[in-house]
Amino acid sequence: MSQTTVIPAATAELPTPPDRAHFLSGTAPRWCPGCGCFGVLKSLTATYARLGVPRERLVTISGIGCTSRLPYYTGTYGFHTLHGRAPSVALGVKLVNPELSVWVISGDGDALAIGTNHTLHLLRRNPDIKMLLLNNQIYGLTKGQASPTSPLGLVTRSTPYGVADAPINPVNLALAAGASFVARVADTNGAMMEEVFAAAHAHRGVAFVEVLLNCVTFHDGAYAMITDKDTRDEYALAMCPGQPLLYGKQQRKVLVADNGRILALPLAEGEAVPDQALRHDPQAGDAGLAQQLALMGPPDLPCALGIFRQVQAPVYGLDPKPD
Amino acid sequence: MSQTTVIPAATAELPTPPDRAHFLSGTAPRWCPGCGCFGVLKSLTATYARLGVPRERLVTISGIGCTSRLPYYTGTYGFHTLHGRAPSVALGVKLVNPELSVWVISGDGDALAIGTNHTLHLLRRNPDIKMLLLNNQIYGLTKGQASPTSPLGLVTRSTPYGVADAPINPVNLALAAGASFVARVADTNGAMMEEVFAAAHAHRGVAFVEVLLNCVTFHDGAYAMITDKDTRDEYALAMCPGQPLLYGKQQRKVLVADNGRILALPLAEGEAVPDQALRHDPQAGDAGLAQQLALMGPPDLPCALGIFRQVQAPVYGLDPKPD
Amino acid sequence: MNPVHAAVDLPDPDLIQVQTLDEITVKFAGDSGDGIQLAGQKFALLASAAGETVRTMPDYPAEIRSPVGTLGGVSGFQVRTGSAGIHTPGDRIDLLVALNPAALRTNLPELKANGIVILDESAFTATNLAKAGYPGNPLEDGSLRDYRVFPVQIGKLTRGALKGLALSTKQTTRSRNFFALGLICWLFPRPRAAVDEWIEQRFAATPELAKANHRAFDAGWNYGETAEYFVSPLHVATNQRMREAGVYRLVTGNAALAKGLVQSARRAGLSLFLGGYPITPATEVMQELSRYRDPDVHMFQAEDEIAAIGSAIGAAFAGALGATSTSGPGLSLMGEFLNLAVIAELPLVVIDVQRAGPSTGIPTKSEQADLLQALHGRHGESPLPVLAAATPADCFATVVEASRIALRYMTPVVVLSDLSLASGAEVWREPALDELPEFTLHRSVAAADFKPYRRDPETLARPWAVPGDPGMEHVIGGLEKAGESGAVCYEAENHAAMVQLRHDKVAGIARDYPATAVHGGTDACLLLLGWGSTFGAIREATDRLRQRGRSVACLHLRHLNPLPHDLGEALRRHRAVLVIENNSGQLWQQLRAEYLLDLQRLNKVQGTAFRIAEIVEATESLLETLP
Amino acid sequence: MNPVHAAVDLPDPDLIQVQTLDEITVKFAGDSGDGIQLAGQKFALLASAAGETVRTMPDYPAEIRSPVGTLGGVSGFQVRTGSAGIHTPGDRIDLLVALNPAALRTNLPELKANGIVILDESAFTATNLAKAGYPGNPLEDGSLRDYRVFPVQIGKLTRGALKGLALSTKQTTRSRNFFALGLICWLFPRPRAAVDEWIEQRFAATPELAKANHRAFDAGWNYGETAEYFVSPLHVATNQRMREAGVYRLVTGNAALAKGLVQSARRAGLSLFLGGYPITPATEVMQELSRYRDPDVHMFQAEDEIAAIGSAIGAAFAGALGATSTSGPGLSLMGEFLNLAVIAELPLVVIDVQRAGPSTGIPTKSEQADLLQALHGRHGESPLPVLAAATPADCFATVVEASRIALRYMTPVVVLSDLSLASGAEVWREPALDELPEFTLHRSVAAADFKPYRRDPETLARPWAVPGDPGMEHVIGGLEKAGESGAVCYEAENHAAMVQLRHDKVAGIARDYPATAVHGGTDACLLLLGWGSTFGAIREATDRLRQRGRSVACLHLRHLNPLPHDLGEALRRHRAVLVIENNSGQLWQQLRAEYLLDLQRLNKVQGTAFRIAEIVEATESLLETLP
Ligand SMILES: Cc1ncc(C[n+]2csc(CCOP(=O)(O)OP(=O)(O)O)c2C)c(N)n1
Ligand SMILES: Cc1ncc(C[n+]2csc(CCOP(=O)(O)OP(=O)(O)O)c2C)c(N)n1
Ligand code: SF4
Ligand code: SF4
Ligand SMILES: [Mg+2]
Ligand SMILES: [Mg+2]
Repeated sequence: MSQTTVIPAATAELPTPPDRAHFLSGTAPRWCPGCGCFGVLKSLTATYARLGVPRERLVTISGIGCTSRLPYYTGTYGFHTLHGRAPSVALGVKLVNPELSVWVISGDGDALAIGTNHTLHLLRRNPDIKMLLLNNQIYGLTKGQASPTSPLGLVTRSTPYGVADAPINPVNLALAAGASFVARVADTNGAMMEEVFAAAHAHRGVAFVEVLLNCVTFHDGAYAMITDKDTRDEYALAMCPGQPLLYGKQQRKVLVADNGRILALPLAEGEAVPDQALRHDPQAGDAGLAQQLALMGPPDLPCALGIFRQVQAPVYGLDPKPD
Repeated sequence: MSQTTVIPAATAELPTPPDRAHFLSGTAPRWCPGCGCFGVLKSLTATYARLGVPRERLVTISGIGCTSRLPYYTGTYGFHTLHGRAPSVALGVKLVNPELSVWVISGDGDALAIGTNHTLHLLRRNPDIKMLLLNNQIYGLTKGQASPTSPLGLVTRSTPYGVADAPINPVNLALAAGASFVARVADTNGAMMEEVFAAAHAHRGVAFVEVLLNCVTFHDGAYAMITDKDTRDEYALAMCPGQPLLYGKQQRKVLVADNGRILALPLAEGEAVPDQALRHDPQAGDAGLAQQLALMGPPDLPCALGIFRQVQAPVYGLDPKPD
Repeated sequence: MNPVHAAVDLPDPDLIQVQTLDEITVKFAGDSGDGIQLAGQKFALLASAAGETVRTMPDYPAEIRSPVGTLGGVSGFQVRTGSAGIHTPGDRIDLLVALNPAALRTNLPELKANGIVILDESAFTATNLAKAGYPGNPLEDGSLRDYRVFPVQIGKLTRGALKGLALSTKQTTRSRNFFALGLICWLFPRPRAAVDEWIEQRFAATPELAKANHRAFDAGWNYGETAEYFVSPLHVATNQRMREAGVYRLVTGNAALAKGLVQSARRAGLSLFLGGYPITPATEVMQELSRYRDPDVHMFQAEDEIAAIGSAIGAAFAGALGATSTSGPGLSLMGEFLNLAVIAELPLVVIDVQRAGPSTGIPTKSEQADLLQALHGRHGESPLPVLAAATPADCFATVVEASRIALRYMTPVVVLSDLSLASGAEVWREPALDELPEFTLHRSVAAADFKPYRRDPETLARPWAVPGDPGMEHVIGGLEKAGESGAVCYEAENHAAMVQLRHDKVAGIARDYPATAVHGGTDACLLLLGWGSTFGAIREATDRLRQRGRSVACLHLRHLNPLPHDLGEALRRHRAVLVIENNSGQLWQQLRAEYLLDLQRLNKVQGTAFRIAEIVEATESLLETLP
Repeated sequence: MNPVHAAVDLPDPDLIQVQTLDEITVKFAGDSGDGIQLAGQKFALLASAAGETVRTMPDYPAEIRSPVGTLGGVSGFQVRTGSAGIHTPGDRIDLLVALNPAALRTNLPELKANGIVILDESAFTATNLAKAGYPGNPLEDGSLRDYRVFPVQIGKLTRGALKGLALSTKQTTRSRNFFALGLICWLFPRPRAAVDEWIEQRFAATPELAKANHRAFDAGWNYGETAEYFVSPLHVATNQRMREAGVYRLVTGNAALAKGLVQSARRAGLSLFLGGYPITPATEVMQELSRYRDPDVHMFQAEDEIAAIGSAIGAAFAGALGATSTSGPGLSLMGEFLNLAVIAELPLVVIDVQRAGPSTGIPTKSEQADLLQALHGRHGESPLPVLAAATPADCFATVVEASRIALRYMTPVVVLSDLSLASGAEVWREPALDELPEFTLHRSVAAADFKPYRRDPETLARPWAVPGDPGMEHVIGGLEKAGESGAVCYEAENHAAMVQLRHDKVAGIARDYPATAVHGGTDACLLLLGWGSTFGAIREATDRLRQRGRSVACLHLRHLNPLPHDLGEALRRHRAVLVIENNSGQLWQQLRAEYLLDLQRLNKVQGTAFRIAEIVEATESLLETLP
């Protein structure tokens, strides 16, 4: 343990059981009414309350953007750093004091435009840090320019004739970077957020969670097909480890692989799940299939939600150096 | 066409047929004797000579590193820019003059440490630019520190106790970034280099070619298993579009997929290639399988060489903007 | 024409029948959803169409969307209009239009004593008063007694006027802005045809909204005519100079920067390439350029500021006019690439729209504190020219001058603007292309014996041979180069010579400057010296002080590096020099080092521009202490 | 002890029997594969073991591996040793050991007139002469007549001595370095036991190589004794001060920087965290730290310089001493993050080992041209302390002082070193931990009423509560902060106050400095002023000039920002001040702005350090012009 770290024998009093309010700072959030960030703040602080980690050992670190304002609203230690650079700062924090639970909050511009380099190397190194990417497919704080996740053709303030370059798929990229825990959740599903955030915390190593986030002001409805009540059965697939990949009304569609390609197979009434159905395995030997699942999305295939990958790997800064 | 671009009606005299020397500057290369860069220079200039593009329309742009010295030795226009930043400069060049043939030369530190951000976004945008990543798994110019592609455990000047973080797989990452042409070649195979470089040029859109490069001084033999005469049959697999993925002595091993995982199947004497053998398809609907192939390598599986992916996509700066 | 205009008190409209005012400062204020910016802009455009000189300044809430009715959500738009001599958006407000209590509370401190407030009485509900933090109702508790307050039931009257239209409550409420605009346009008579026309165009697809806006505007106008409040309209004096032929527009600093880049490239016969990355308050420059469909105007939104400037350098290498626009944090990231442009000697315009620093600082406040960074923010000996724009429209001229220098001297140039220029606006006639200065290019034509670092003897510029030019293939880069050949060279004497050469080349730029012109005479006792957006306040302060008989002159620098050859001499002519800056004294420090003169300084680092009155006051005190 | 030593001519060994020299400058040179660095280092260590003062300077080829025998492949190692008064690695060479023609040709210009050359005659083959570009054989054409040349068949003699050992030709050839070392160690008698011991250790696993090196060394030594060339050994005077107890080592500037960081953190009771990214000539700092197995010494190789400093800032936030080391191009990338450390007020040491710029420049040449960048390379008003190291060993003391300031004032500090310090070395006794100054920390203990920006009244430092400390949870960041609470604050007056406060805090650091001490007396007519690696040359030049009766003194600055309170006064005491820098006058410019003094300057921007003689000469000329 580092000499600098003051972990007092008796930590500050924790209300028993700690409630979410204990992990809020009391500063009123300044997001637009209806912004998806409110839901994330709620689920994150609810998760904090469940972890059993005293408030002073939690560190919430962000870059710059609407989403990066989040640390101000938590009651933990926090650092609102520079645009794109939160992963670097977080790594410094964690390496000198491995007892801290370090959470990076980032936006799609923050993590995948200016900060791509740091995001990728954080994931590659596998420190025990949790990173949430709040992906609203737009630059919110600067008032609506295209981001690297904006879909082709989107008209924004910086692309009056539509976005001309293909978007990044954050989950696929995180998997390519070798991240040991990768998940995707939607801002509308508080229960799944809490569950996945808690699993991320429990995971020993880096955890990357993409949150599909709605920006009501500059890109409203970006994920409507995936989150709206009417369409989500068709376009959202919640993955369960060990289970076949089922979705659709009454889970009557299943994914199969065909010479490396993924296809959706409708099941006839009463038909059992066929043998060749793909089974979800977050611990597969390599991330190849997870990468294929990450690429799926409306209108042809459903968007996969949940944990794509969760494997054990040497943890940077914790496990002994190879010798 | 841009007003600035002076494409003379009659271009400078080309020797017919142009030979490689015409594409050399005459400056004597300063790499260590035996460095893999010599082979790349040879194949690249030989390719230049085959393209039918006059010398003045070729632009060779690099970052900083041993490998990035290459432009000084070509007879084309060249720009030895900053560490990690060649893709940005190249994009500016290409966007204002689409008639130029623009080649980026980069090292593993250059493209995948300090320059990861630019590399990824170049690949994502799909401009008609060709990028060679000369991957020697080490920082050569600064005399032997670990790079993001250095294997786990490697002892270098900056990792006296061995590299502690898992390496990046450049081909997998390029595929995750959505690159429309992705290939891998070895510095020892001049013929394959020329073939792949020419295919990269012919491809309309971005092309990313990883060159497995031997640094004799600081990381000699990094690819010995893949390139040595004795072992290469077992550890190198040359992919052919439409064909099953065969390798081994007399091509008697074949790759098959099993619930998303890739396995090697030895063929008995005289046994035909089974139906479930994976066939190489660089134009597959998604890059998932290509990503799995990219991850293969000794000692369990062979390292795949050749073109992983080649698909048509809107070309940034050439194809009309969406409207 | 009236050369000097002191700020005049607004006449009491109850007493005076018809009056021509030299100038007036009006502020529209309300919630950020109230359409305040639009009303303000339209008013400014109408004033300018009437031939007045106009300066405007918006006032956005810091958050994207604060709760409706709160202090955090107040949006404002200030318009100062009048005859010549208008150089700032106005120190204080003559007439405030407040659409809710929060707007009143936020802006009251800026209102002149005895100033006019027109407010929407229907919005002064208990809820809204509470949201604005008013303990009681200021309309009733006498706290507004120092002002002339005209409560109008704008909300109610608008609702009435719009009755029968198929509109949501939100749409009806939103139309209050045009009621207010109509009322103000009656008060300062404006040719309303332009408004009608604009409404038709804008709402062609939504006729119901068009009707709503027409009706609201009419209702406001008619209210002015009918109500007993105002005896008659007021006239504002017109700047006759503005009647020259040409298209006039209300232009913000950022729009003028974008325009300036496009026109410079066109004048030079080049493509323009701007690599950018969004950042407040510079984003509009790239956004403006993204609208061009001209294939010779490239706007590339990069993944970060490093790639933005890198792509611009690539474009310059390939023969375009390269440019990038950013603010302080972005400039801090560009140092390494700027240095490459210095040693590679490529023409590049780097625009820094300054905001309050250091670090993320206050992104929505203005400051002039990036000067030292622009001058010195690169490792090694790395000289480059630095220019600053003085007014929103001057952003155009400054960028043209920067482009001229970049191309003539083959060098990167930094242009400093700031947030107050970026979002402020003034009326401006765009010059025709052939009114711009001529551009010298160093494009090489002869291939024989080509040397990429052989210099033009006069400017010391190197030739600009670009990919595509046959017979001149060469490689450039960041390593030190041999004198003529440009080959990589590590020799001691060559390095010293190249360092000197790069210095001399930049120093030589000052030869092109016009003679330094002091406003108010070279015999004044005190010289007020400024650069950038302080121009208007310094100029008007000087004029006011001279009217009062003070021996004061002023001088404004566009070229901050190299400094004008005759500047030292100019400074020494005055008994004292006061350097006025929105920073802690950055130019002041440079001038001390350059001229060894014990200059005075006046600094304000509060995120806001100087008021004219602040400068007047500080100058008066200084004059008293002078021997 | 001899306080002042003029450079002495080497006695002709043919004539003199026994002689004690004040000092001697020896250079070993050969191909980069010849083991030159090793031979030179061993010689330096032996000299230092003998109690002499030692300064060394290596000379690497620019390319990683140039073809054998070419000029590009020459490697050199210069050792200057003697009694006190040795402050540089030597202007010129007294004795050159050249293992091939290229080494002779490259280094001959540096040899003193009448200097000694010992060369390997067996290497002067036609092929090698051609590779070195010699038209004929210099041993035969009389071109060496101004030197005393001793051709020795080193190659042949080594081969002979090693006969019978199981060695490759390459290994045999490589052993020539120990032959040369043996010969030189006989000439300047050294306790050779240390060499024997070292060989045993180093080659424990390869006894055949151990034997080879022993034999080669012996052969060289014996050759000296036997051959008729040298009548007797020469003795170099000893610096008795060095005999104090303690461990002495030959330390490079980079090693001293790394050591300084480790010891500072230990002294303060903190972890050390250095985030780095390889770059010449700073890489060794991070490499040194990577060797520590101490869990409280963290070296993190980041993906770039931005991440390097970012991680160090994170570490500082978490309670460690944060540090990063880089060179100019890296510093240019760190501006934005340095600014965050300024506003977040975190303790951070940023080391810039300068090289020749601008841009990539000349990575293997030295320069002092990053000073202005260190002072001003950030947007907004962003003051921070800047220190510079004067000698390789002083790098340790400077980093300790920087760490002390960083922790006491809660601020980032920039430390400037340069390539000549980084690779040069001197003999140095490492101080024990308790010999270091005491460190003040602002670690908060009391949680009650904790405010993250409530300041220590004396230093104005804010408290350092770190994650893990209960009851003091707070959020910091780059936005402007409210006075005490540190909450985000956009208020005008608060911003002005915070800008002033950050300025005052840094300005206050000067209170801690010792009084400015001029070497040579405050009554001298001319003061030579320098900073950084020019120390040795300025100091020795001053001593030489004073010996000649010139009225000269010198003053060397460690603290470049804030400047010492008494500096202005100190400067004004002298008739003239000459500011000497390896740049175009960066400190000179700062001092002009600060003190309004018309200072003289002497600049050299050639990638190499000043020679003592250059300063002596320039000073003499200046003295002549002084009234
Ligand atoms: C160096 C730098 N460049 C640019 C900016 C301006 N900026 C602030 S936030 C942002 C992008 C925000 O997008 P995202 O990360 O997606 O966050 P969101 O606001 O959408 O949550 C930008 C460009 C900055 N603060 N710093
Ligand atoms: C901003 C910056 N940081 C660091 C360096 C130092 N540097 C030069 S090349 C290099 C890495 C070289 O590695 P790689 O890109 O793999 O090229 P190689 O030499 O192996 O071909 C580094 C760190 C630099 N030139 N600029
Ligand atoms: S702009 Fe979008 S992301 Fe930002 S606060 Fe508003 S809704 Fe949320
Ligand atoms: S160090 Fe390695 S990469 Fe560099 S030139 Fe030598 S062999 Fe090639
Ligand atoms: Mg976003
Ligand atoms: Mg490499």
